[in-house]
Amino acid sequence: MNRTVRLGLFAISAAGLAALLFWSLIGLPDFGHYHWPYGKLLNAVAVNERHTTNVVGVTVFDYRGFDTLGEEFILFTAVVGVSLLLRKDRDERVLRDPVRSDGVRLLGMLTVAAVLVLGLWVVAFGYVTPGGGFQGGVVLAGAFLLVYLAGSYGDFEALTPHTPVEIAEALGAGAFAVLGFVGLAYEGAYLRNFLGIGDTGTLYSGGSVALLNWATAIEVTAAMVVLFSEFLNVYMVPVADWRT
Amino acid sequence: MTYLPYAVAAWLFLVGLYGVVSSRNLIHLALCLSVMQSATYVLLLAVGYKNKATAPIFRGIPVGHPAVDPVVQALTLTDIVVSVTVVALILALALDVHKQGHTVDPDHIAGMSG
Amino acid sequence: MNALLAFPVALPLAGAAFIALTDDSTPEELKDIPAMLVAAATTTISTIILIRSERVTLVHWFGGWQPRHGLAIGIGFVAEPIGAGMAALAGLLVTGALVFSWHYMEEAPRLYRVLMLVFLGGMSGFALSGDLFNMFVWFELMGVAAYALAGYMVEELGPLQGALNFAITNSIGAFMILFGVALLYGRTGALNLAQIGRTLAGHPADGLVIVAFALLASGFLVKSALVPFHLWLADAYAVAPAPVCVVFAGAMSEVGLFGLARIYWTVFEPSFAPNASAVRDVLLVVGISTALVGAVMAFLQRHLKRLLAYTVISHVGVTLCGIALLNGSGLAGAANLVLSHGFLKAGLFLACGVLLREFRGVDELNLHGRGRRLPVLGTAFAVGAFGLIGLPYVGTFLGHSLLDEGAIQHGHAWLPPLIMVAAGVSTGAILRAAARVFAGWGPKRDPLLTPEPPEEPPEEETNRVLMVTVVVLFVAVGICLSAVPGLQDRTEHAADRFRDRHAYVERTLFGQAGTYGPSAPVVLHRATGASIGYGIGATAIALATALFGLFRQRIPATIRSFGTRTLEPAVDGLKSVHTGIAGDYVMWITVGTAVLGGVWALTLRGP
Amino acid sequence: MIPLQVVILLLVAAAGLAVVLQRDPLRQTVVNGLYGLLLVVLFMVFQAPDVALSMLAVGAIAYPLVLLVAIARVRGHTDETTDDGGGL
Repeated sequence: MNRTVRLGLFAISAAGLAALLFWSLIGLPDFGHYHWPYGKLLNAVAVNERHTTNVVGVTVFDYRGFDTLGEEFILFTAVVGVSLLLRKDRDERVLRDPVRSDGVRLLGMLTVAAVLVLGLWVVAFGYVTPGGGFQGGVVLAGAFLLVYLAGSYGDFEALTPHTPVEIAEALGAGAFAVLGFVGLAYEGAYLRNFLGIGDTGTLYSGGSVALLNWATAIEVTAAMVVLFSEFLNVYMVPVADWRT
Repeated sequence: MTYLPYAVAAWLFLVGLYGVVSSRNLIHLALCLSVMQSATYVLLLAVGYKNKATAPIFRGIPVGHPAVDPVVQALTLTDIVVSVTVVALILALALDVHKQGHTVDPDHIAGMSG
Repeated sequence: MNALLAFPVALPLAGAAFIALTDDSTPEELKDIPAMLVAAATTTISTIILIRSERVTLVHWFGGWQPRHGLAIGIGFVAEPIGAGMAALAGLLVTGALVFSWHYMEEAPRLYRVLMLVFLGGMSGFALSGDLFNMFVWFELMGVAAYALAGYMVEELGPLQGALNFAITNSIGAFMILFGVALLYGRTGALNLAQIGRTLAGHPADGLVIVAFALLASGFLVKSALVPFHLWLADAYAVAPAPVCVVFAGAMSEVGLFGLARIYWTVFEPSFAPNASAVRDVLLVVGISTALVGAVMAFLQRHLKRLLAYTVISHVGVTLCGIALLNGSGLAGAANLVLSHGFLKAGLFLACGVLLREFRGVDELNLHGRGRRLPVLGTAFAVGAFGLIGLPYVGTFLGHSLLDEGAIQHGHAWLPPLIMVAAGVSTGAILRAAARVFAGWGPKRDPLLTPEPPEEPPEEETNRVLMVTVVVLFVAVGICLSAVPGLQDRTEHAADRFRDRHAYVERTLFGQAGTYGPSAPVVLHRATGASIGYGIGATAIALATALFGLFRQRIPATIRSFGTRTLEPAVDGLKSVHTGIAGDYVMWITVGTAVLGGVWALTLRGP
Repeated sequence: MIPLQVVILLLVAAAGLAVVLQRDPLRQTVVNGLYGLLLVVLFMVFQAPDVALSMLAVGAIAYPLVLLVAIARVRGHTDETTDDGGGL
């Protein structure tokens, strides 16, 4: 089968698929007219029931927290998978690791510090204002990446030694699952809140949402750092060694 | 105009699908998959949108003020994570394929057929 | 609250994290044990859930978020016997695979164990979940683990290509599912299956409902590899490590069909009830074409794992026929087929794993006669193959006979003979390979069979006795299933409950627990004449196919050349579709989805 | 629907097409970054700041890194036979 046949058959069937998709979409309510009870109910009760002000955050970590358990493990598994696929031959060397000038390094360090603070802030207030463990986690991992960009690969590797980061990743993911069991043990339902829900709109709200949020942040940060370091590792192998 | 967001979602889905079918480079293909997946973000957020409503974050806004659906936003967050993982896995596979087969053209990976 | 329901997912996931944490510090000889224990414990719990669910449907609301006035606000697991059985089967296969792979995986064994446990968690979650988006999450988790497992041998191009094709096609299937989920959410504002079905009920099916069903069905059919969505499967299964194939073939493929059945009976059944025959006919055509195409393609392979992969496609096609009948007998037949196929194919794939270790390859022609020194393995392999045919009271017989019964009772008498042919030809292909490898029959060359690049297994001391024992156990269990007294009544009962949408809604949203009477009588029903006939017919076809494959050359030359002239174009055409190129596969997925949706658009509308 | 939403939606649609049609991976990465930013804006006007933040983090940090590494590794080593237009 050559490309012409493939693209021809695709054109015909994609036209059919397009017609079907558009036919289905006119069956949706007009845009801007969401009127279902599910979202309305959560918007109405979540703040009272959990004292958090970000209903998306509390949906992610409480009402539909079980989806998030799956999500955490999707990320965890993908990183394990990438580690498996990009596992190195023992004899591959690391090459070309230019060290940046002192000025760049200083500027870099300041930026790293700023991004770290930003990341922590995004995590911490995740269930009060927009943000949360996932978003903040990616930002935090970005701070470590900056170490490579402004410093060197050696700095990045020294700051994120593989084993401890992998341990942190497994701990974060595992903690989410274990917190679920704590809810089961104390309150009779997996992932059920087992802490006081605190004062509305403060960091002391949401009960175990806060713990799940931080577990997620640790998992995501570590997972992203492992992901970056696996890819950077590939990048650092000399071309001659890469092509077998 | 009230169906434009849905139409954009269908458009992104089909455009991404075309990209996957016609791709000559696995890196390109991975991004086409992410365009396809972004169709679902647009669709999900569009079906949960309410005119003249705020984000479902009640900080400085009284509970009871009209807000858009928080559920679709939670779903989209999960969806984005899935998208990152799919791209990362396909790129990792593409790197391995390149290492062993010296090509990233999905039409030219000389493996198995029949 | 049934706290037990959280465990089949949470336990393997927590276990995976635990192993990722501790594996490096575990003494070498103990490293295999934690994963096995976690898998075994998960299996035990799933089995307890299965047994309990026979009396009453079990429900667990995560986070304790019970429905309010019939409105689901959280995520619930709903366990009835078929879903719980699916989870238990997945657990058993993963446990068996982990036992088999004791010292089998020399590279990155830690990651392998972590991935297998996550894979198990994903499958269990999918089988038990009562929430459409949550099903998608577990579907993706399962997929992500599976892509990486398929590409395990990163030093060879074949596995990488297989894994890529697998990842690309299945991701697109998942996007279709998610698009369908978003459509249904826009229509009903709900993600809980019972809630969606309840909201849709009473309205005639329109474009949105039909297309949502077509997208969801296509997504699940990609995962289960039905024609024309099947092309990726052989590439991926042929090259995955044998213990991984066990779980792929025995559980993952079937999980897609389970998803299709689940959403049909909880969500779409009331909308489509007036035109149910349209759903039935389309799925029957898909199922039987898959069964036949898979069988013929299996016959054309010489790479044993690829051959088995095509028989998996064929079997999935037969199983879909059972579901597609949309009646109790058919569904019960499908459930029994999943069970018996699962064990038998697990045995066969693991036998390939042993061959790979002993002879550094699984090419049928290269192995010609070399299997003679493994008589136990050879016997198990042949017996396992016979179990797949449907001989009276052996192996898959119960599934086949229930399916035949469901077809004949509802006016589809044309179906059983075709299934007989598919089962016969696919088994014939396995028997041919068994005779060639373990008995040295037939010639050492066969230009008909597709050549494959060689596979390079890692060199490692393995425990052959243990491996063969696992093979024998799997085959033995699979063979005996049809003779288990009471299994037929129990699965029929379970199938009726699976299809009872009203009871499902009452139980899930309103907590109305219907208890189900004392367990069905523990008796073994007499086989009907028709099913015995089909079983014997399939056996005859299988033997004829195997002998034809081995001894074609002895057919008089005139007949042979006539046969070659007529069949060769068809065979070449069929082979040429299986290109190994992801772009082609995705094009066929588009074609399949457009055709399914188009046909249903014309036939499912209106009351 | 407000005009801003219409404009952003049309831009997203166009950028999605551009990502697919840009066959050079390095340029595609740039276009994809732009597409990601447009999605961020779209999510903001859809009143989904959480999702926008998530997309921003992913689009600004995660995607570029993995893509650039992959491109750097693959560049210049690809078989020169890729433009023969078929013949499978």
